[in-house]
Amino acid sequence: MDTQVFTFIMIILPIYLVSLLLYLIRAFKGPTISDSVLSIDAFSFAAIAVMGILSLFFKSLVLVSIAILLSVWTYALDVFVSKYLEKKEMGE
Amino acid sequence: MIDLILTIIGEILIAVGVFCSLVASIGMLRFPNFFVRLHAATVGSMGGSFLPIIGAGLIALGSDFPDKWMFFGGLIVAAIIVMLVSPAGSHALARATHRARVAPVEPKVTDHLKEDEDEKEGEKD
Amino acid sequence: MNTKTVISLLVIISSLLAISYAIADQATGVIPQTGLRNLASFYLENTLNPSNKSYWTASPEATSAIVWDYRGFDTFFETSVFYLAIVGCTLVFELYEPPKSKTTKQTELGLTIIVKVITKIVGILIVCVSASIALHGQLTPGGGFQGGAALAVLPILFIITMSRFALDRKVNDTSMIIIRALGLCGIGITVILPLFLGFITNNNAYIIQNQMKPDALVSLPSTIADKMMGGSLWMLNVSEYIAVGAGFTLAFLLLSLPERSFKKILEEEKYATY
Amino acid sequence: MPLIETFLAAYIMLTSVATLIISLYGVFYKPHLTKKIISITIFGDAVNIFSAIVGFRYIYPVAPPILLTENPTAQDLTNFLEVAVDPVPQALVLTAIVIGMAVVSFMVFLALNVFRIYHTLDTRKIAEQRKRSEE
Repeated sequence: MDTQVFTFIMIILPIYLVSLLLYLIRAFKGPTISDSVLSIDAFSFAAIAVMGILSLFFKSLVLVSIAILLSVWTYALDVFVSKYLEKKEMGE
Repeated sequence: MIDLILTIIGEILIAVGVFCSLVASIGMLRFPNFFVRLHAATVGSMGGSFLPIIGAGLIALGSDFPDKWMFFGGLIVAAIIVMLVSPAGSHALARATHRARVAPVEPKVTDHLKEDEDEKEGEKD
Repeated sequence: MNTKTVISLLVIISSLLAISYAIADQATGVIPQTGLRNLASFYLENTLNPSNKSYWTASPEATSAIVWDYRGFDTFFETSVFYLAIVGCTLVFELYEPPKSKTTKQTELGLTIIVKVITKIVGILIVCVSASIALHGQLTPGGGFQGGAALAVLPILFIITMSRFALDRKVNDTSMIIIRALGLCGIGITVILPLFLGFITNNNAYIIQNQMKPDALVSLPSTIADKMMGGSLWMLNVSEYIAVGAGFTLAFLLLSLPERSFKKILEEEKYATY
Repeated sequence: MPLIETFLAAYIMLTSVATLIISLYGVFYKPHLTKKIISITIFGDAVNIFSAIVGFRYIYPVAPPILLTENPTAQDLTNFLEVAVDPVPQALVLTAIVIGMAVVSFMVFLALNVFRIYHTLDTRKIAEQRKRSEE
């Protein structure tokens, strides 16, 4: 891979870090529980994108499989919290 | 030639994704309540995560990795899971928040979901 | 300040001092280290060494080789510990009659239909990804534990979106404990398999042996159709994948029991004993 | 060895030891049983990170302990030994994670039973209730 893509990734990553930081501020501030869960959601999807880009940077396949698992866990978090808010009982 | 085109398309997709992610995070911080922040979350998950992962897959396809097809396949699977999962998760969260009445439904004209629930509760009593 | 506070403060400070002294005295080796320890270089050198096959495991991944071959007994008993913990959980939550659902309507169980359909689609993907993680355990990072832990997302999602009562006919406590026991039996059979082979071919053999040793000339097939399978590693990985996935499913099924079934039992016990 | 790598190694060691001590504080001083269980999981994770750091090598081309060639020659093996990290702590961490998971799940089940009997998980309130029932 040529150096042009590397420099592009080096420019891209700090902007992603800034947006991750802003998501985290909302996650800590969030007045209700849904706000923090929503921002943690967006945070993990952005982290998945960062993992995909970093896997190009390091040329390793390990981060890709971790990204797939992280997206599924994020969905599990969503569903958990929404079930708790809706029924207060996990099995029903 | 085709490698160069794939790399450029991938870089454009990643640049669009970075813009969307930054805009979504600013919106997440500045919007007033939960139901308005859902819009920002959609921009962040679809524009800020789905597009750059596909762009990264295209860049991997256009480069000279030893196992670039595995890169491409893994990244496309990740993108498809993100595309399926993020709207369903937001939908479940929004519905649960509305039914638990934790966040105010602030800029509203009518609220059909609340009317339906009230009707159902009236039937039970 | 009472005695309990003093004792806990003493424990915390003494553990801090002990760890600091151990690191400063190089109990963990020279840190930051640049070389390899002798044991590590032995494992790395022998895990896939075609020129010297006396201690090899026929697996390119050294971690899987250590987990299931060089230190196989550790992992075997550790799997038993996990099994016993799950059995203890079921004994803690013993129920004489399974709880019934309040409503029989399918639409009132669980979450909305959008979430249900998406969960079914994602479930297929989860099974594929976790099976690939478990089956590639001898080639890439991964293995039975990791695949089983990835598969454990599936019961969480299904219990929560479809509700426990919609799945109850096929996926219940008894069937999960049977599948868990089947996985453990698979591990046990793979452990004893070299003894049978040695008995048939009239050779010396050890328990949990994988490839031939200098004094035990029994070896399981290292390649199947020109693919590295690592002898017994893939069988152990698949059994462990089934066992861990079923164990997690059982734990989540028990944790999602509704509270009202326990309230009744506890009230009955209160009036019976006191 | 460059200075920055020594600094990084010392930093990682110190933070993992600090996490250990803070989680011990949580186990001893937090009255709520859920927080005690969370502290125990943090304790286990800190120990696992610590032992994974012990096996790491601070050299530039560093690789996971996986051979990428199917029929390695002697030259391949010596190259592999120069870059690969120590696999022993990784294998021990792998088993430790599963045992910690079993212990934590059993503790969660016991805590749930405690909640069903006393309707609280705060140890101070549980002690009060026990004292009252004895009287």
